[in-house]
Amino acid sequence: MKKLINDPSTVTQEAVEGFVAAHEDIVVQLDGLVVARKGGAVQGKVGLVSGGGSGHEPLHAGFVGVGMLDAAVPGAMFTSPTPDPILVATKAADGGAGVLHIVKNYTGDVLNFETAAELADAEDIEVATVVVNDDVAVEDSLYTAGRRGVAGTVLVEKIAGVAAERGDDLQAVLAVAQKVNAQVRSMGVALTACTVPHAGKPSFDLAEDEIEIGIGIHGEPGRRRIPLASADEITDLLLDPVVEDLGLSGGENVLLLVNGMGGTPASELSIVYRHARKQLEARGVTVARSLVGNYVTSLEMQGASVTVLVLDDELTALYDAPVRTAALRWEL
Amino acid sequence: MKKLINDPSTVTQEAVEGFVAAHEDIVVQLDGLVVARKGGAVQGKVGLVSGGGSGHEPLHAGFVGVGMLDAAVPGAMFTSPTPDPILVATKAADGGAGVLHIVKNYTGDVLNFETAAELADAEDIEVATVVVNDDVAVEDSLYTAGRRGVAGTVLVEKIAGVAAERGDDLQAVLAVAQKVNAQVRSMGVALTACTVPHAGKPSFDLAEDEIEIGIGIHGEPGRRRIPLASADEITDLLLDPVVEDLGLSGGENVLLLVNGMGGTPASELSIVYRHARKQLEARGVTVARSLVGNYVTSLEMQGASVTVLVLDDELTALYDAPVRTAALRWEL
Amino acid sequence: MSAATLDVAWARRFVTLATETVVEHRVELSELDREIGDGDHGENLARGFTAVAAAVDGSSAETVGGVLKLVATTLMSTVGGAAGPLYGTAFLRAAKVSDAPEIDAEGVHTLLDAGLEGIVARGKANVGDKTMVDAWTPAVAAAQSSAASGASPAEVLRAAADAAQQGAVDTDPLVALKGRASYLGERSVGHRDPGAASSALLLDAAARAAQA
Amino acid sequence: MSAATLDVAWARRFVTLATETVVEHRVELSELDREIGDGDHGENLARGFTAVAAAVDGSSAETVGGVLKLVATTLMSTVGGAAGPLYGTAFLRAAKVSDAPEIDAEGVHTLLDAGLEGIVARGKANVGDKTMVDAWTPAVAAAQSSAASGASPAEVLRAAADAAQQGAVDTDPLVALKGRASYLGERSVGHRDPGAASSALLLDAAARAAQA
Ligand SMILES: Nc1ncnc2c1ncn2[C@@H]1O[C@H](COP(=O)(O)OP(=O)(O)O)[C@@H](O)[C@H]1O
Ligand SMILES: Nc1ncnc2c1ncn2[C@@H]1O[C@H](COP(=O)(O)OP(=O)(O)O)[C@@H](O)[C@H]1O
Ligand SMILES: [Mg+2]
Ligand SMILES: [Mg+2]
Ligand SMILES: [Mg+2]
Ligand SMILES: [Mg+2]
Repeated sequence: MKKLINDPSTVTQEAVEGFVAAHEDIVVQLDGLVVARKGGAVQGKVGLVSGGGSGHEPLHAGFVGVGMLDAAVPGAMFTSPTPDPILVATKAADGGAGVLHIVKNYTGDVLNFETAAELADAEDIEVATVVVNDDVAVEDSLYTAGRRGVAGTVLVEKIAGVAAERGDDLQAVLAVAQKVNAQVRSMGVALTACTVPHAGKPSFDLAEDEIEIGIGIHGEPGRRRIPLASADEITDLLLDPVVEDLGLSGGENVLLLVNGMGGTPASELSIVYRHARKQLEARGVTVARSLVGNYVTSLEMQGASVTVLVLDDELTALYDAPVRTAALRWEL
Repeated sequence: MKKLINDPSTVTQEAVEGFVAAHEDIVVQLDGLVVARKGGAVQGKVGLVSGGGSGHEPLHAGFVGVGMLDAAVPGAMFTSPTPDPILVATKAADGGAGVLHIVKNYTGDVLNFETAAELADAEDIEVATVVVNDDVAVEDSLYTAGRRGVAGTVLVEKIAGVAAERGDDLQAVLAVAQKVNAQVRSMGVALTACTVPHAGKPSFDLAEDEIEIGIGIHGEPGRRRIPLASADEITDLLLDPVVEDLGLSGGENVLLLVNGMGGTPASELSIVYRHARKQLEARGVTVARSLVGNYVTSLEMQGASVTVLVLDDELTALYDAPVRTAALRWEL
Repeated sequence: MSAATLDVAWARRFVTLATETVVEHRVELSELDREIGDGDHGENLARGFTAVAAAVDGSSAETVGGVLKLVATTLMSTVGGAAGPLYGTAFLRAAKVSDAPEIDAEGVHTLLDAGLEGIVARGKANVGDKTMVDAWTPAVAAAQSSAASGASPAEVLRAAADAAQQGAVDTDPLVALKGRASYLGERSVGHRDPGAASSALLLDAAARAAQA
Repeated sequence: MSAATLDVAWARRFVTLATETVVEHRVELSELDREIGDGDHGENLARGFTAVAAAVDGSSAETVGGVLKLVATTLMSTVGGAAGPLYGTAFLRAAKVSDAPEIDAEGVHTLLDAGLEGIVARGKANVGDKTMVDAWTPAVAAAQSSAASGASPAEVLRAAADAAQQGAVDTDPLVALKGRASYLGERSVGHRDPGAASSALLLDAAARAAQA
């Protein structure tokens, strides 16, 4: 294992410290490694809190700032945070209008946020929760812990963030978040596994000519293993189930997000984007907005995911609205 | 070799196509894979052109847009572009006030840009050239092809870009670019090698417990090989020669750029940033601006570089001014 | 011959032995989790129980329940992941029914039963879903019949621990339906559930603590 | 016995053989470059000469210089890297002194000398800097004495090619002072310069083209 770290047990803490120092114009660090918007909660605004295991950077701390999250809670590497820091973040985000928890659908995240919401309730902070589950790789959600939350989470955070910013109340922000979650689907591929620092060895074993289709973002194995194929073939394997699950029939406007898993060269993401876009357009779908880059990663894993969000005028306007975070930033 | 590509011979072309499609609000594609600012040359503004081998994305195409480059010329993987597309880019960037070529100091880049400048001259376009050479890893520049251009290039492009934007003439823009180049120094480390698609195998061989200090961005071996060390120790090995070469004695304001080589988790870059910042502050140097991320990469190489730019009021103001490119974007 | 009741000293010995066994099996548990999950289960529990040992060491808890409550809250606030809230709730429920200086054989069964209920309340897993429930369920059943047959608390715990261990082994052929391993579907077959394995280790620590 | 002059047919045969040899040695040249550079030299030249072959095939050039000029401009616009402008300039200068239907033995020497001058003008390397100059310099010297001794053009080229090959071998112990390999300093010792190696291959192709 080769990593730019000092000690597996201090990775998360040092990474958060470094992140906050590098972005001191946008964020501050609170107890328990919580990263919160500089300047504190905005009075009267619904607060947005997300969190989860570390190792998916820039998710979530990279999305704290105007137009997105009020606070993020990084857990240990690939391990959901405990209720205490989630409560710290919830209090920090509370401007008196309640707080939305944006939770990726993993048993650990769901349970810990659930407990934190109970604790917040005991302190009279109203909490609503949206559980993001955009990963179509999980086929039989009846026979599993349900679909996982993956790259679509960024879009939920971006769009709900602006809804909160414009003054929507908690139920309205929740409704927007749920709408995004209902209309976004993703699927990913791993070419290589990643190595969690304290584990010291790859999270799974892949042969030199194998790839894992439907990979999770924690190095959980995916749908199936297939021989290495061309970028266009792989892109089809990711895009087709997404398109099918969304029931796209042509005429839709969509946002296409091609997300890198952390160790993928930017040029390869562009190649995946190119083909995904062509295929969508061939089906009569208009790619109205695009994002290509490392947004929801798995440490140094090589691979990518394809996410499609079906847009309408409201979602498009909310997506376009200004955002000022470490990892997503635009004004117009 | 595991890559999300279709064919080694089409990687650059498909990547540029995908990149341009994803950022169609900012850039257009011209003949010979040239990426130019949407809307064409700005009349009366000095045009900025940069380019070099592909594989360093987002450099350079990711920095085309308002406040930075007018056009970028991606060569084949790790191979500087030929004069023809550089001429195409130079013409596209020319708004009648001349064009600045920003060239990283590699024999191939220097020679091809030189030829292109002669061709441009023959078409009555005035060209000035700044050769960026910020890499302190090359010790005896008298006995080598000279110091290489690495991550500092981004800062030259950003700051000279704004100088051009505010209406400076060609000599003034050149002077600003040269000033940045004179005040910026970098040094990098590789934990793993990268694999150029058509080569099919790693650009160099590193044992499981070895790292390469002073690596170039083309997989050229660096200053020396040492056993894997802690992030703090490695950061010192990168930062110390930079600080020494700049002659920092305390009291300076600097911009600290921690650049990922493409395959490094964001958390590790934060850990490097954290220590570099601490060390600078311990020497009485103020880190007034920071950038942490993948800006000048070597495909999927794991590693990082540390860059320090000594700021003054002029450079700070130019750095802070709005920029709107695919990879660097802010308005305030 | 073993004592008719267990007291706070047992609870403290349990914490010591549990911490030891979890730290000792850290790599093994993470390896099980690496195969069908995300490879952090051993690390999560080692971090949690190290904190538990320190907390209990520094506390003046005088009842079994007092110790178990501290175990619960510490696990809840240090483990994270799925196992944190699940074990946290288990120990919290167990603490509630054992807030006494001494517990007898039937008390041991009640305690384990409350723990299992907590896990199920939180995680909603059924028997056979290939989770820690598959270790706890046979453990509670074994504790019940052992207690009913007049065994000592130590014997009840031993019966429970052995049944948990068998339950963990019996998860090998199952298809996971809950937790991270469920994403693997059929591919989870042939692997032991890490939470079931750690549950067996914890119950074995409890049994050994009672023998001392 | 070989002819007293070389004509455009020789130049065209040279292009064919040069393309063949470069493509054949593509991996080997890139491997040399991988050791002390960035591993693309073979790929660069293979791309360039493939384009050259197509360009020359489709052209109606009727002089040696005409063919060599097409080689020059095509290499310049397809190779990139350091080798593109260097070889491009070499062939451009060589073309300038060979714009005739036939060239004799002394003409061959003049042609090679012009090529070397082009490389030096562009790259400013000295002999011993471990670059292609170290293949071309002995090649030009050998061509000069061979031509002076009354050899045929084919013999002059053979002498030049053999000297270039020896020159390439002789770069092995050198410390690179120009180009990418110079960053390695002492670590470049023990490796052959890829540009010197490809220069030897090209001159060998020129010599073989003259023998046919
Ligand atoms: N819904 C559930 N009910 C009961 N136990 C569960 C459930 N989900 C997961 N588990 C248990 O948790 C264990 C995994 O714990 P751990 O690896 O610490 O958490 P995570 O899966 O979040 O990484 C599994 O082996 C399983 O025994
Ligand atoms: N300044 C120079 N003068 C002469 N030859 C040079 C010079 N710099 C580099 N070369 C030659 O170019 C070769 C490398 O070519 P190539 O690999 O195609 O370009 P790059 O180094 O840009 O990747 C070297 O082996 C050397 O022979
Ligand atoms: Mg986990
Ligand atoms: Mg090159
Ligand atoms: Mg786990
Ligand atoms: Mg090369």
